[in-house]
Amino acid sequence: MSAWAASIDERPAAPAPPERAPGVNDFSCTIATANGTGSASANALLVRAVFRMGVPVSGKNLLPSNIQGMPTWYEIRVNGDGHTARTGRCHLMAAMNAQTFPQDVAAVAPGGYVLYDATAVPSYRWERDDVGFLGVPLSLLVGEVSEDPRQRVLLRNVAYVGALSALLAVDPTVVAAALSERFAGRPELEQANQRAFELGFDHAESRVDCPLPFHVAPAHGTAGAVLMDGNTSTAIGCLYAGATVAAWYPITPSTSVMDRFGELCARYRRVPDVQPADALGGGPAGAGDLDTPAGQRDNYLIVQAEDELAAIGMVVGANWNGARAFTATSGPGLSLMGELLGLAYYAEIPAVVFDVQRSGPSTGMPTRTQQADLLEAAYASHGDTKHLLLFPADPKECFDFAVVAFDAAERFQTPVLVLSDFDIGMNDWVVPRLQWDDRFQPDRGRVLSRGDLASMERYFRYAPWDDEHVAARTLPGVDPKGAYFTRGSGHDSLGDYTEAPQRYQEVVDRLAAKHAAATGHLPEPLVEHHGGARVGVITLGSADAAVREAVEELAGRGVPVDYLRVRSFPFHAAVADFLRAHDRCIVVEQNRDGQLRSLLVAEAAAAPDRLGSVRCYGGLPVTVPDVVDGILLELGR
Amino acid sequence: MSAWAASIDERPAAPAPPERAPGVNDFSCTIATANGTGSASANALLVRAVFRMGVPVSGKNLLPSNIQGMPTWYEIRVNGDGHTARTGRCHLMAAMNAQTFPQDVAAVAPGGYVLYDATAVPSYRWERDDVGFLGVPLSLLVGEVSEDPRQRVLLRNVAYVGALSALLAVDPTVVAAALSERFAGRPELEQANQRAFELGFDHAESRVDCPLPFHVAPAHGTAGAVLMDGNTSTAIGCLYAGATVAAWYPITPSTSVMDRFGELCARYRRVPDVQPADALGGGPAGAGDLDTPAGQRDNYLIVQAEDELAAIGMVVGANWNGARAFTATSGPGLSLMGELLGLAYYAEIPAVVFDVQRSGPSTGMPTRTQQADLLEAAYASHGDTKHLLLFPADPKECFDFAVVAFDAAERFQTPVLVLSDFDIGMNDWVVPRLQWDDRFQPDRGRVLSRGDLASMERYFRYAPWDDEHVAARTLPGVDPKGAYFTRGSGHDSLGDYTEAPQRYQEVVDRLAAKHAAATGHLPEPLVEHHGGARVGVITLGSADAAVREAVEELAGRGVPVDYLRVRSFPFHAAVADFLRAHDRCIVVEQNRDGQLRSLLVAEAAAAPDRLGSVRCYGGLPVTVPDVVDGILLELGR
Amino acid sequence: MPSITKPLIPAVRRERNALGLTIRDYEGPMSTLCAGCGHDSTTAALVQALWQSNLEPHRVVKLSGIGCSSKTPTYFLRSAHGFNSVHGRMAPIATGANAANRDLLYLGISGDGDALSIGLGHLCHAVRRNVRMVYLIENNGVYGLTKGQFSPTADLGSLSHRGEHNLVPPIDPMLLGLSLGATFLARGFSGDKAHLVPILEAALAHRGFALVDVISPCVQFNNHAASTKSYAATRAHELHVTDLAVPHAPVTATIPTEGAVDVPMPGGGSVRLRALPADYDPTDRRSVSAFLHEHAGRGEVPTGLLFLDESVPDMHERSGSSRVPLNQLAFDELCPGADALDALQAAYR
Amino acid sequence: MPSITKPLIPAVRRERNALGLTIRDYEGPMSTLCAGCGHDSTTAALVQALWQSNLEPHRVVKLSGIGCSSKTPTYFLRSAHGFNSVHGRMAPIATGANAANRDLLYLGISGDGDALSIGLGHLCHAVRRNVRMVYLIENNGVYGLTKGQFSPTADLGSLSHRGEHNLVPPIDPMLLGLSLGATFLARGFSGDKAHLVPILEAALAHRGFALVDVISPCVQFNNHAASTKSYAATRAHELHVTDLAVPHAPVTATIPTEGAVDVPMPGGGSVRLRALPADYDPTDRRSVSAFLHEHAGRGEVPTGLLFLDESVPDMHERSGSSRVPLNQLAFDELCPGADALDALQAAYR
Ligand SMILES: Cc1ncc(C[n+]2csc(CCOP(=O)(O)OP(=O)(O)O)c2C)c(N)n1
Ligand SMILES: Cc1ncc(C[n+]2csc(CCOP(=O)(O)OP(=O)(O)O)c2C)c(N)n1
Ligand code: SF4
Ligand code: SF4
Ligand SMILES: [Mg+2]
Ligand SMILES: [Mg+2]
Repeated sequence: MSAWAASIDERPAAPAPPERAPGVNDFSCTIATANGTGSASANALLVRAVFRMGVPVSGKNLLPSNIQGMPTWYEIRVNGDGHTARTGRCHLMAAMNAQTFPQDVAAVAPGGYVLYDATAVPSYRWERDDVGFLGVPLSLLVGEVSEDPRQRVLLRNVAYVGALSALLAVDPTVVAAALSERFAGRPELEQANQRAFELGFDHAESRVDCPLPFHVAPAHGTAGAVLMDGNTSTAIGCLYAGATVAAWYPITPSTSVMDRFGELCARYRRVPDVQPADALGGGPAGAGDLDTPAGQRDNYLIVQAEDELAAIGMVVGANWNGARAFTATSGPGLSLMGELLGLAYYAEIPAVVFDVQRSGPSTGMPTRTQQADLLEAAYASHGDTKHLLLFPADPKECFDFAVVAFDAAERFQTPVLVLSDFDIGMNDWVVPRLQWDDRFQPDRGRVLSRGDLASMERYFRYAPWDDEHVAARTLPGVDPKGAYFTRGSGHDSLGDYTEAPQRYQEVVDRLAAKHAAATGHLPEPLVEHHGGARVGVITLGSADAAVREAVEELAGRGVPVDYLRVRSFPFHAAVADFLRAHDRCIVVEQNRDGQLRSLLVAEAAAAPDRLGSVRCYGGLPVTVPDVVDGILLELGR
Repeated sequence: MSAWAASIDERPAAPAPPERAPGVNDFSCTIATANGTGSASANALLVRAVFRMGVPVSGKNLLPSNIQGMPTWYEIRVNGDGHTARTGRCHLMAAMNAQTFPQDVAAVAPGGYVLYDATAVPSYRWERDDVGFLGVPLSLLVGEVSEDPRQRVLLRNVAYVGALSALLAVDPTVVAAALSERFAGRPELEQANQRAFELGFDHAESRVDCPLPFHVAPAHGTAGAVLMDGNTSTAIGCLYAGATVAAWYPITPSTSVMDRFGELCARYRRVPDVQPADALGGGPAGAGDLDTPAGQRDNYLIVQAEDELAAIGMVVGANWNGARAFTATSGPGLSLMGELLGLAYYAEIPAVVFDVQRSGPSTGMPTRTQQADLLEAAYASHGDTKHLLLFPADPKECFDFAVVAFDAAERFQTPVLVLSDFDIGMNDWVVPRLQWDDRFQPDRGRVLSRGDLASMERYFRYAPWDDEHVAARTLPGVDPKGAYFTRGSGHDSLGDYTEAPQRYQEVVDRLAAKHAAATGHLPEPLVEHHGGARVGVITLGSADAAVREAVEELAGRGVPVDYLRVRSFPFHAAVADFLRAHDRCIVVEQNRDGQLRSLLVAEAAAAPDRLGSVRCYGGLPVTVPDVVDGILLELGR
Repeated sequence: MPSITKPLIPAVRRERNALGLTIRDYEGPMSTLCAGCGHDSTTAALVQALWQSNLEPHRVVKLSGIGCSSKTPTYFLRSAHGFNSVHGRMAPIATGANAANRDLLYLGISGDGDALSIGLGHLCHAVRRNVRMVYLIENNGVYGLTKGQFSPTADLGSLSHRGEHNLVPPIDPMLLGLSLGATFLARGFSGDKAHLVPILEAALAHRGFALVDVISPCVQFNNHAASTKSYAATRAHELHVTDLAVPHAPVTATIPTEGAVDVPMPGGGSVRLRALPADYDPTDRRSVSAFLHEHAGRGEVPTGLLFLDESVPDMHERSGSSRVPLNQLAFDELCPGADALDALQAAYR
Repeated sequence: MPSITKPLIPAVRRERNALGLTIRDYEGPMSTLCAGCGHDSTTAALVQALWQSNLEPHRVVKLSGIGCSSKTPTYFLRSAHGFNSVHGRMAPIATGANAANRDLLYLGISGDGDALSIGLGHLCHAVRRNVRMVYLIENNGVYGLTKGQFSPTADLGSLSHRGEHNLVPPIDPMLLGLSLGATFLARGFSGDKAHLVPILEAALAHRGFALVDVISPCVQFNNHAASTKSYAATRAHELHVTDLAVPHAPVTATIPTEGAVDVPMPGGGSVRLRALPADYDPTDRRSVSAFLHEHAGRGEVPTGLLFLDESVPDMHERSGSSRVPLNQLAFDELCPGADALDALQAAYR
């Protein structure tokens, strides 16, 4: 049985929530294909068209960890109210993968429809009579458009987009415009794609009573919004935050952070060459220049490291030397970064790490989502080490928090880890347009200039400190007076080596105080009260969408609960307040061990016996019914 | 100021506990020397002599992380009642290091004495009149014994042992016997050492009114005991547990685990060569044999790995292949082992890791002690990963728990981390003689033989499982039927690759259940009730000695508290029971962040608001007054 | 997908080897790699070599790291234990496994990223230890599984499918191995089975660490463009679809006994493979080094058994460890017992 | 301890270099290494070379990992920033630091364990990237700081002070570097300052990755016993005290212009150092390789500037990064601004 089908069939029997009938701008559609057939861009095209019609929509990739030939699904949810979480329901299945056809059919909700390629699935026992079967000979249709077998594969995808558009009343002119943009400057390709779309559209329209009862109707729900994945917005955030050095080692699902960052830099950071004031005799750079057009220079440097140990080492080295530098990784990479994160913590060096979480433990399911690196990230490294964490819930926050991350890392001279996940990073989300204020100035923290140093009698690295417990740092090469020795070994507040207990303690105690002070500069939790509810629901990150919708649904079912989403660690006082203010709180998270719950009891003094737990960790983004059922179960209802 | 002096001078002012006057078999003596002067063996000689006189004694090394020339101290506590923790008091200072002389003098308690080398400290303003100064021209004295400058350095050490023996009434015949044993077969060396001892002894005895008021008197307090460090007993434990493969990378303070293991193996595991039944045509082994005497074979293999990633990799590979294999490391090394520990957890491979903790974060203070790797060890690796932990409190438990560790690792097919520390590992402790029962058979866990497989229709790796949630494993090369594919990627209970949520969950849920079941096979907590106390004190590992003594002292001061020492993780139900049974519990531990406390709230449902915390983390073993004061402070007294 | 058919790797043969086994007995389940992937061809050659070497399947241990290449141990020797570990750490795991049981044959499969990027230090030290095993690098110049980044064997200046140039010169694992005192170095090509199988047989028979570099093209993300221009020209017609992985015929060529052959690569460009000259002496370290340096300078890739030294003891032989595998010693041979413990503790009184 | 006096490393000189600085300006606080440690002599040579190279002290960045050798950056260039990082990761940290500011001189000090054991992979990849820096290996064949285990440069069969034999052949960092396309390879000896200083000057002047191997004996835990017998004979008279570290005179010798010199090592045995022949061509990779292989086979250690290629661009040159150091770009040069963000997001509608 397929992975995805399993997610539906094998879910433990729970009291089913009352199923809302699908309706206009309120339904889910799944596209089943095989990996490596180029369907991603076709699926994105469809989602984009719905989005442009003003209707909130989300698309979730349920990918295998494979390059070619394994089943893959794309779940589209259209919801006029802006709900984007998975519902666990499928009203229309585009069953494009013969290999999984039977279970794909089985997954459709009663009253739903199956669109299939009549050329590819000629003989099938139509076992279900509670769903409609709509066959379109897609492969045959596109045969006329191109001879090239590679292109035919792609055109078939566009043809199913055509058929789906007809069935779902997606405006063909919107799709046509998107295709034009996409193939701008390549008229032959554009023509072929437009034709394939039309063929699919027309065939469906001519044979089926279009649109289906549930479909898309133009609206105004996406004004001021964009459709973007979180890895892209993370990369934009790094660009805007002024990151100049990036070091990384490829790992799914974080790789596209660096892909996008590279593309953005090539576009926005490539400048005309100038001759510098050269200290060491900079000489004839460019002799071996392979990557940058003649006469141009890159205001950035991206290093593909040999492994994650090296990647974080480079990030630490670059930040130590005054550049904003970051890395992006996922669980296995994070596990390799522990020792150097501990060094950065103790030697007080900024570092920004984006951990795009996937399903663990170990290699786990690289293309599946989870929120299971929380404890690892919070306490990475041996000894008394703690890190600042940010928990974005969607691509918009990935952008915003990237900027926060660099500011906090430099202000507090410590690593900041941004915990995104596969769901946020690799799926397209409808989010408010990213905003930038041109008056923004980065918080580079306390870095002494030559002038600052000139006015000082002597400089010591770790003393004196300000009321946020931060001591000023200096950068190499600026002034002999600023020189100090950085070390991960025991040191006192002057920066000298020490093994004297009190001097050692003075520094580590300050580090603890500094961390506590940093809390105020991190995003505060989002809290929503529902008039006097005695129960609170707490979650984080990508679980937000499903939990919020669940909270609404619970209210509708007479179970009002308050809502809090933590957005950073260490926790703000508001988190403890919320915990205290409720008889019972239920933590919803996407891991097996209740890791957020553990952090809450250990670090926000939550009473364990008043803290319930709903954990969804099968690797697919949590569904609304999962949350509703889970909370009801915890409440004993 | 010296590190050690700082430990005394800079300790935050706290209400001083009533100082007991030193007395017979109840005093502390510190020997101040420089690193690299060979004083360790001299100090050990003195401690051993006291031990052989039947008096409980402990010696704590306060070492710098250096090879030669830096100040170093050795604190000896003699206590007829068997208390071995540091008291923070010094009654007799052997101030052998001119560099630290002033602060060493300053550290002596009023009424105490300073022994010094009158040759080396000829002119000193004797600032204190509340201590006695005893000068012995040690360097001059030993000048007659040897011409060799290296040997003179060592003989001076033996001479101060002589002087101390006279002052403290240590039986010279006991020392002489120890010297004979030590230099057996090297009569010249023995003679020189005996002579140096006599010279020191006689000089002191002839000039001072010996013994001092506090001194050693023969007793019967060490019958059935041994004087041993924890790294040695750990190595003996591994030998007795039947470990055959060890892989490691040198790191202080764990290195001597492997040094000792190697020595023990060379002694007990070197056997006459035999010709094996050779599957692949084993051929002429021994051609390049460099390390093993001709005609002999090693029933063990120790590999010095290129780093800790490799060390744990080798341990995992060897355990996977059915050998008992282990590594020893310290914090930085543990930080590098995370990813592979996660693999072993998820793929269900036994592994035993000894983490001899030192002061962190980062490189920290390599020759100082802490209990600060608890969180790292419990949750090492990304994703939902957890490990079985053992917390020995002394060398005896290091031996016992080493055996438990291999049994638990193999029975539950998972890593077991034994958390010792510098204090246990590198200091000599008086502990009950190690015991062995020749009927012991190791618990190799569920490993299927050819016969077992023959009786099965088909073998699957992760199903079925027993009532402890353990599935049987097979070893490579045994039978084609037993072949399976080990992976750290998503797998189902048959061992096949899967991304299906329910099948994935079935396995990780079983892992969680298996871990819970393992608790019953790990050492239960030690609990001591003091009739109806409402307050409990909880600690772990090497803090035991100081906390126990503090509990006694508190009882004496009218503050009865119950006592619990956790010895393993996950916690037994008895831990939660203890927490519930007391209005308030105070966790005493040697780290800054209260890591045991965090684990208790997260994993034993302890209510944070009823859980106090005393943390001592300056890097020196916790003292009794630290604990007493800390507990009283927490209790608001 | 009906349009993507993958060959069941080895051809059906009914012949039996000395153990009475057919080649089927050396196969595994169907590959999930891309149709045409060089790694599948390498697997096929390996199956053949194992069969011809008359090895008992269950006495072989298959190990790997992470990568497309590292997946291949799933696809052969159904009745051997396999261990697909973590990225870059196969060598230590194999070393540990070998330490525990010296009597099995350890066959490690790695990729150029797994072996030469994240795993480079471990590979070097396994070479030094002369751990008895075959370490096969399925070398495609890219990170296949993570979709086309440069690996440490990518040519300087080559273009990725994303349009980036490789800015660092390649590692030649053969030259590297030679500098570290390797005892067996050989290179083959996935697309020339007749040439590759004997190399693999020799590696399987080696009594130490056998490092085999197999040029094994990735048909999806090949970056071996010799000339930037030619590739750039191609790109204008690219379909720009990142998740399109079109089935491809495996890249094949016959390495001539004399001279060289240019093998065109899927992404553009080509690799020039050269056989060893008739008078080549694989036992003389110095001349081998000169030969490798010379050909590297010419942009050629010499193939064949490049270096061999059978005189060096392996890890177990060097340390004189038990001939009986350590994992088969009885507990009473290992535990000194209560009396010994008492005696031992005399020194601690 | 009065009995242990350590030399204040460099001799007092009042001469001034082109910057008007005396050699004192290049010194640091007193070493805490063992008296006689080769690393202190290396430090002294380094101070001299830095002074002679007329480098502004604060424009130098000192980096290291962990080990006795890695402690030495504390003991010179008081007014330069130093970074004593973690074991084996100096190369990545230096790479990142260099990425942030290409205008400073990066001087990395490592040990043979730090560089060739735990840090081996990173070293190899830094060589490939040609990161502009000096990477100095203070090579003593042991792990000094952890008290005498074998490092990857220990000779095969040598005996440790604990009586164990080294079972794995040594890595020659020069041969290794050459196989990876290093652009500067040189070897010196801590005990021959006149020979070492010019090598260090050349390394400081190199416009890429300069790998310098300095034979730098450990006077406490030297394992370089050439013959097991001779060492074993010594041991009978050993004092068997593990924490005795006796002050020792530094090991010195003059490497002759022609021929070789045998330098006796503290622990017994000796190292044979050889100067390069007059006609030695350090620019011809192939002949250099042959030369190194030949001498390695003879148990000799060639010293001098072994290989040089100044034509290879460094990491920044290769990637065309800003001539203005990246850490000095103003924020408005880096942030595209609100309008660009709007424009950019058109593609996400
Ligand atoms: C610690 C860690 N980092 C990164 C990855 C992601 N990753 C998986 S395979 C791979 C590279 C594979 O390249 P190669 O070894 O050449 O194998 P190929 O796929 O080309 O056969 C990477 C970087 C990982 N699995 N683990
Ligand atoms: C991760 C880690 N593992 C182990 C150590 C312990 N350690 C410190 S220095 C060292 C070896 C030093 O040897 P080398 O680099 O040759 O320097 P030397 O002391 O000989 O100059 C080791 C293993 C450590 N600090 N960190
Ligand atoms: S991506 Fe490349 S290496 Fe991976 S399976 Fe496909 S062709 Fe093979
Ligand atoms: S132990 Fe050896 S390397 Fe370390 S300081 Fe002493 S002599 Fe030098
Ligand atoms: Mg590859
Ligand atoms: Mg060394």
